[in-house]
Amino acid sequence: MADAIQEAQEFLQEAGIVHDAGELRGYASDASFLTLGTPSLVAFPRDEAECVRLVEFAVRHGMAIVPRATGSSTAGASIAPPGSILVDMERVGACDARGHRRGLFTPQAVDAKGRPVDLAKAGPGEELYVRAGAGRTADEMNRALARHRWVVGVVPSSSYSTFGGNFATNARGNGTPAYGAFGDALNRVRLVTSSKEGARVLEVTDQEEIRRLGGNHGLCGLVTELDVRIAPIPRAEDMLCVILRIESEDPERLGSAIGGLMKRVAASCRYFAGEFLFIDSGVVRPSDPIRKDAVLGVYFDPPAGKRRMVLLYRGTRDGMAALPGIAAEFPDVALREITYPQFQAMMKVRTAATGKSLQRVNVPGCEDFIIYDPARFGQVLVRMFAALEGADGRPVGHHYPDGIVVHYRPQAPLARKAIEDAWALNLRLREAVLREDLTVEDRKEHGLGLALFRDGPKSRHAELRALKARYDPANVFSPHLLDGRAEGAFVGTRFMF
Amino acid sequence: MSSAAPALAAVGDALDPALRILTTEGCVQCNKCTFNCPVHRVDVTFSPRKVILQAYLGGGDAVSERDLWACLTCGECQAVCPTEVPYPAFIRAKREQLRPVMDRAAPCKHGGFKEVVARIQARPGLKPDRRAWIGEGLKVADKGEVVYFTGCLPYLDGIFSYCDSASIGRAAIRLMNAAGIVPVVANAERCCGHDSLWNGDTETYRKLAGANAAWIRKTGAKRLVTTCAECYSMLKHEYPKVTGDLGVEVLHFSELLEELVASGKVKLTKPVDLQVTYQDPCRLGRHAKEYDAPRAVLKAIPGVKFVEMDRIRENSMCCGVGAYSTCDAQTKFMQQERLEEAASKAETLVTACPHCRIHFSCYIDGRPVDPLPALKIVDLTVLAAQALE
Amino acid sequence: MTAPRKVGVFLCHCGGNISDVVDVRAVREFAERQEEVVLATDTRFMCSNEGVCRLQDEIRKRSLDGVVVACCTPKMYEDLFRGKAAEAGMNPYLLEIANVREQCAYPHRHEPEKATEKAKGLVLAQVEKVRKLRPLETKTAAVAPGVAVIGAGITGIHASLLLAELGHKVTLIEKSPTIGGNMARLVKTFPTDDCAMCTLSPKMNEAYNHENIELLTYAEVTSAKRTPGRFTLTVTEKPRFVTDACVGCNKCTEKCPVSTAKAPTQVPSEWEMGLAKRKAVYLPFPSALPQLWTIDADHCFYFQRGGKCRICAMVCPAKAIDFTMAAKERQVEVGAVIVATGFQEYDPAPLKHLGFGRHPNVVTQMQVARMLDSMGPTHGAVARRSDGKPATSVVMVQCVGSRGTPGDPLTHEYCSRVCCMVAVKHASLIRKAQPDTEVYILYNDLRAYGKGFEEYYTRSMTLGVKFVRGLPGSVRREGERLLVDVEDMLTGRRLEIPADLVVLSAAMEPPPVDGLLAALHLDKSPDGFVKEYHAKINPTETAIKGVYVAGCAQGPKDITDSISQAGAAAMSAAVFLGKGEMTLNPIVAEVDPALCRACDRCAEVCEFEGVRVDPERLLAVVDETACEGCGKCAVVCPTGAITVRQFRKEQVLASLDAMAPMAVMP
Amino acid sequence: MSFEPAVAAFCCNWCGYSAADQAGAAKLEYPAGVRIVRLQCTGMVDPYFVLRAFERGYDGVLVVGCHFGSCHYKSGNHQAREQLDRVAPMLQALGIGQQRLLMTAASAAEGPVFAAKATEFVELVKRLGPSPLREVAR
Repeated sequence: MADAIQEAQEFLQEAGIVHDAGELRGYASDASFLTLGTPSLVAFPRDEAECVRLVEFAVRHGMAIVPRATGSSTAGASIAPPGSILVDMERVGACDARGHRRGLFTPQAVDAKGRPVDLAKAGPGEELYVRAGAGRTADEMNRALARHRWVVGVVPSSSYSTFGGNFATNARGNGTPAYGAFGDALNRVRLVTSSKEGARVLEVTDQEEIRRLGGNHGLCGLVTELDVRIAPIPRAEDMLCVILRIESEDPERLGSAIGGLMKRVAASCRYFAGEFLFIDSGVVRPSDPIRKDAVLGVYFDPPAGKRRMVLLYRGTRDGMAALPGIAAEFPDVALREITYPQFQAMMKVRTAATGKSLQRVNVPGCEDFIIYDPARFGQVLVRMFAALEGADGRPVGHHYPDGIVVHYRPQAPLARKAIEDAWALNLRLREAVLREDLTVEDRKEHGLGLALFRDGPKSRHAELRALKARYDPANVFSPHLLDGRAEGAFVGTRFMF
Repeated sequence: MSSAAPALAAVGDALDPALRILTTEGCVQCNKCTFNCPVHRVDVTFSPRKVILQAYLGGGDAVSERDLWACLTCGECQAVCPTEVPYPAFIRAKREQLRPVMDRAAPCKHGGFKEVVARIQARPGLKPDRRAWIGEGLKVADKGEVVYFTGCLPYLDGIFSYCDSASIGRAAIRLMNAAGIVPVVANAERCCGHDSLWNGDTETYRKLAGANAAWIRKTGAKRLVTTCAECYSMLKHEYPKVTGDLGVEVLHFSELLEELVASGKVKLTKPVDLQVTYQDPCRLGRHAKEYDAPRAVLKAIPGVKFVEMDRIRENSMCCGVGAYSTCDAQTKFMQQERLEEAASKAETLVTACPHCRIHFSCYIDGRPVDPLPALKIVDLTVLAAQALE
Repeated sequence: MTAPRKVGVFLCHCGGNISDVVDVRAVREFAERQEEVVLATDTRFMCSNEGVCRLQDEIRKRSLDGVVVACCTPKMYEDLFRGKAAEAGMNPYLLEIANVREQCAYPHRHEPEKATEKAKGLVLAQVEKVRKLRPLETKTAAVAPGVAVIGAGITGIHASLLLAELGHKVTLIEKSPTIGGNMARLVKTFPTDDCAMCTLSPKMNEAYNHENIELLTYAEVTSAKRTPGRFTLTVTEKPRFVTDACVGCNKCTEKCPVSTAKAPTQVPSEWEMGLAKRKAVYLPFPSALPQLWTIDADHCFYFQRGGKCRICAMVCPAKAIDFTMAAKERQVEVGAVIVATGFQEYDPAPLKHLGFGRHPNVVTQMQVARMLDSMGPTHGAVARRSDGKPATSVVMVQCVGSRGTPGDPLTHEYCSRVCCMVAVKHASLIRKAQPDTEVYILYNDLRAYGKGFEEYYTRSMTLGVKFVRGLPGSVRREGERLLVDVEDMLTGRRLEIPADLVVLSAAMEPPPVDGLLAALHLDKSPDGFVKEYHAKINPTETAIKGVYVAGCAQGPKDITDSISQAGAAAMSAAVFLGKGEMTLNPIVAEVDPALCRACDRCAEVCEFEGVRVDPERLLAVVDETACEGCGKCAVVCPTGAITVRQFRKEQVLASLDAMAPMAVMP
Repeated sequence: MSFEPAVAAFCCNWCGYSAADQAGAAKLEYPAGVRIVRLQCTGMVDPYFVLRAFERGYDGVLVVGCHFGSCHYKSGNHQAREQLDRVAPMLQALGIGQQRLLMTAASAAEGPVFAAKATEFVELVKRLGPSPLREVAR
């Protein structure tokens, strides 16, 4: 194996492909910190040509390739087992001739048929897409598009993760490429796959096939380019941000009220973002300036004994015209219009609310429950809070058009004991809330990673195996993921290959 | 291989001070830092995320020399980090910790030079003569309300022949004199210690800070103003940690000038017909959170047409060199990218830090990578002084 | 971190020279205590066979990878010791000398304690430096065979012949249609009065026929590329419009309508210094080489009048005329270049008071040289140009355009060296040929410095040449004649000398060869001539390794000096071409690609074209054949990417710190 | 005991260093405080060297090169001059004093000149007293 790596490195040297070798603990994990596998070789291809060369090499030498698109992924699918090459895709389609990642670039817009379009001349009505290199992030793309007053239609997951990564890991909650909005936003995917002899470059334009490929976790090849739907930037005066507050000592009541409201909203409103979080004294530091904010300040001193929850929506005024009316029908709910900066400030709190900044690391494992029937939200909350008794951090979530997603990710100090405890808490939580009648743990979403192959739905396994057979006949892309030995090998604080 | 990575427990038990800084804010490995890191753009193998994970798993010395010194400590990573991991502080601590055992392979040459100057000034008993550069016609005093902290200005021109840094100081004094302020320029002044601190030479830093604090208190002045973003962030935010309160209000010159203009004490009446854009210095912006004063000043200068670049304020891109720790082939490409951005907006790039000015000027003086539209690098203070009748 | 070094320290007593002053034992004990020093020992004479063997034994025995010899100045035995160390299998560049004799024992011999203390410092300094040194290897670069000589005057010809005789392939490049240069114009040469042509033409012929010499006449170097050990010159051969078929029958010239009595186009002959006309198709002078006629397209009616006239073509028996000929470019690859571009005569017209160009009877020495030629325009007669009457009074004026007041734009500050003797020569010749002709030489200082010159000068007085100390204030016309106004500084009398001919001893000045110099990256000295490497000790070398300069290209000279310098240049070139490879001095600049910003500052300060920025790789590249290792670049480099080996910052500072009065943590 | 200045003398290989050898060979005396650092050319003198020398407690820095116009590398000594002219004001500003830095020339033949200049400079430094940095170190 050592010489195999040696050989691979020499190949990269000759091919002039940037790479990093040796003790690379820095690539040993994804955002979970828990799955560990230190690669001995990381390659950074800069374009399709280099990807092709890599795949050809891999096929010829029967060497495994593990694609990593780099993003906020906790998918765990991007961990390279021994003897494989970790391929970091972030430069693909995102760097200049010298191979430098460039923040400044001119976006290339195309129409539905893939014909180039001049954004400066394009009208707001047109159906336009932007050619996004796999390594581009929505942030970068939006900065570039902003000059022409356009924006990426559906931002996949965190706006700072790469399109390629989001696609491969099926990112963006329910808006995933496989099942949700981001899928609709994709018109064309270009990827380098294997053939028996070497490499193939494929272009997939069929909507259904694109959805099938979404969330393939790098099993099918290296995604190099995507056509992503873009939309005109709405004028500020057309936009509306609101914050809704509700509080009660009884989580049941809290949940069902909110659930009910969400159901109505989903039915009669269109919005870009729907987010919720629970407010308690620990959610922001006493010193946090937001407490001084004239409007928002009041949300941070919950009355003793009561649980306070806030719900945030952002959308166009006409899309959310019905919202105030709906809110008015719920006695416990107080609605207030806020500015976009205030909305952003609250979103920051939402991030903090997951407890991420308290001397801890996150212990994921069951952070995404989907509640398809909002009416059940109440019961879910009851069970959750019961299980969470004494633990810190607090649930937060999204309101997607087709359901509620709840995140909870316990924090643990950097010590095995604590991490084990946090993990145990996770398992208790699953016990409590993962019931047919209540919730599904979103096993389709990104963030499941290796867990998928531990206890994900067998149906998905079959799907992926079939897909892989077609795209990767040489079986060079992350073969370990579907290799039986990986199953159930998730132990304690780390994943062992 | 996975066995190569120690159990997390082992790490947790053996947390060094630097790592503790890290863990106070939990890194979630989202990699946003990496995409915003200017160094990463030109050296894809450099990634704060990577370094952090390396440090977690590898413990104390798992930071390579390259990773340690290539960081600009510009704080772009921290600015975008969802959990506000103070990466620069981490690197600073690491440097302090590892400096003795590493022979720095690739310091910026001038870094070595500036270090000597700082170390020399850290010695007690020196009798510096820091006013020679001021020249005729400008009024400075030994006692007064306002202290002007000149920083490196008396030394920079000894090395950076391609930009007359002392002119910044002269402009500042001129503007203050115009407002009836005769600033204190003290011979007792020492280097602010910015580079020493950021390059991990805390011993020197503490000596310098102590010496400065001592004389500043003696002056009995109410306010202290500096034209240097680095001095500003040191005196305002770092000194109090080691010297306690200085007993003066620390201002960046742009803040003072904004005030003087607003109160009409200084009249900027002579039109300066220029299209300008503004570079937020890391130390003034991300480190000290002062974004508005310089812009206010620019807007106050008649004739100046002020255009923003795409990446500004907390997202502003670094000038390419931090604390003179590293300057190399890759630095050049970062600067090219930033200056292209500037040149696409204006003919003059204004900075509020003599060091940004030096690094950019050095780039332009030394054969740009790709043809660059004619672009002038001007210090805010100097520009403002041009608007004096 | 690298493995610890094994440093050996060898202290020399120098038979008491050192040990009588310095307490060698104390120094040895001090040295022993130093880090990484595995051995410190002393001997009576390090340079003795015994000492050297000791050195080698220890290197072998303890496999030392660093040696400090504390003895006399490195200028004395550094090479010896390094050589011996190499024999013993150590990298020679890991050996340094501590100069305890010249720098310590001698100057401080009355202060033994201090001397001993200082000696410790000196030793430690070198120990510290050695610990930081990196082994160097001596590389060699191939030197392309062959040498190009630019300019086929007497200098170029002589140099070419010497090199050709040594067996080197020589490409001799001449811009005019013939070789021979200025010397061919001189009728006789001082101080011997031999006929110039008689001494020159045999050399011309030899050069023309030599198997090792390729002659490119009517050709100019338009650009040059330099790679280690090789120059690639692009030479443009101008079209003669006459092929080699030419048999030299001269029919074309006879029939050529240009410059005939009633022809509208009259072309002054360069060869005759404008004293005669020439045709558009011509041979510069009878014994020109190659014997190839040339059509001067700028004046030929064929070219000037759209192909109307073809007379030469019609009359040519050999069908050698070819109007379609075009300029040819060719690449000449050589290992060395000799620049021998000679001089041109200064044009005195700007000096209004001398009337040159206004009065036809004011001429230059070169023109007189032509007059004195029996084959020349006046068939040997020194006569008035106005009416061809023989001159009965000739006044020569010295220092015309030479020795001007500093900063005067019209004249040169330097002395042209030859004019005094030229005037004396021509004056004597005139006196001999036309005894009735009065000849005056108006001079300021008369310089007869060369072998046989003074004698020549006194002889001219016996021939009746009149010397007047003083330079003329004005030259006026008075009827047929000219009046020369001059104050005789010796008698203080103001003279008005009537003259049929006023002869100006015009300065020698550099010819217009800026293009060539630029192509070869050669500098000019303030006087405008090619700058030599060192005016005193390397007068024939230039800053560019492999490029040499000789003859008047380097500065005004007479033929004797030109010949000697030609020899010197040929020798230097031969040595350089040597065995076909050159050993490169490893102590030159070196670039760390990781640090280089390609900012070009190193190239800007380099005097030797030793480093340039490769625009593709954006990297400064050192040409080890050219770099001299002076280290200017290292100082101006903003990142410290470029450094001189053995003089890297840390290496220099190691010794500086070691001798410092106190040690402070860096 | 009386103050014995320590002086760092950066000498170019071709003139300064050879001049020092000459001086030695001719048994000319100069103060033992003069410590010679051999460089290829004074063009190598980096402002950094000068400051470092003072930091390490030298009381003066002497740079000895070729006479202008006869630099072995054509213009190295001119560059040295420029560089030192820029450092001088810094030394002043730092409170070290620019008289403690002197650049001079001595050709390979001028041993006596070297000895004289060195002695003279040491005398000057002696009058100036120990470098403030050195005092501090004691």
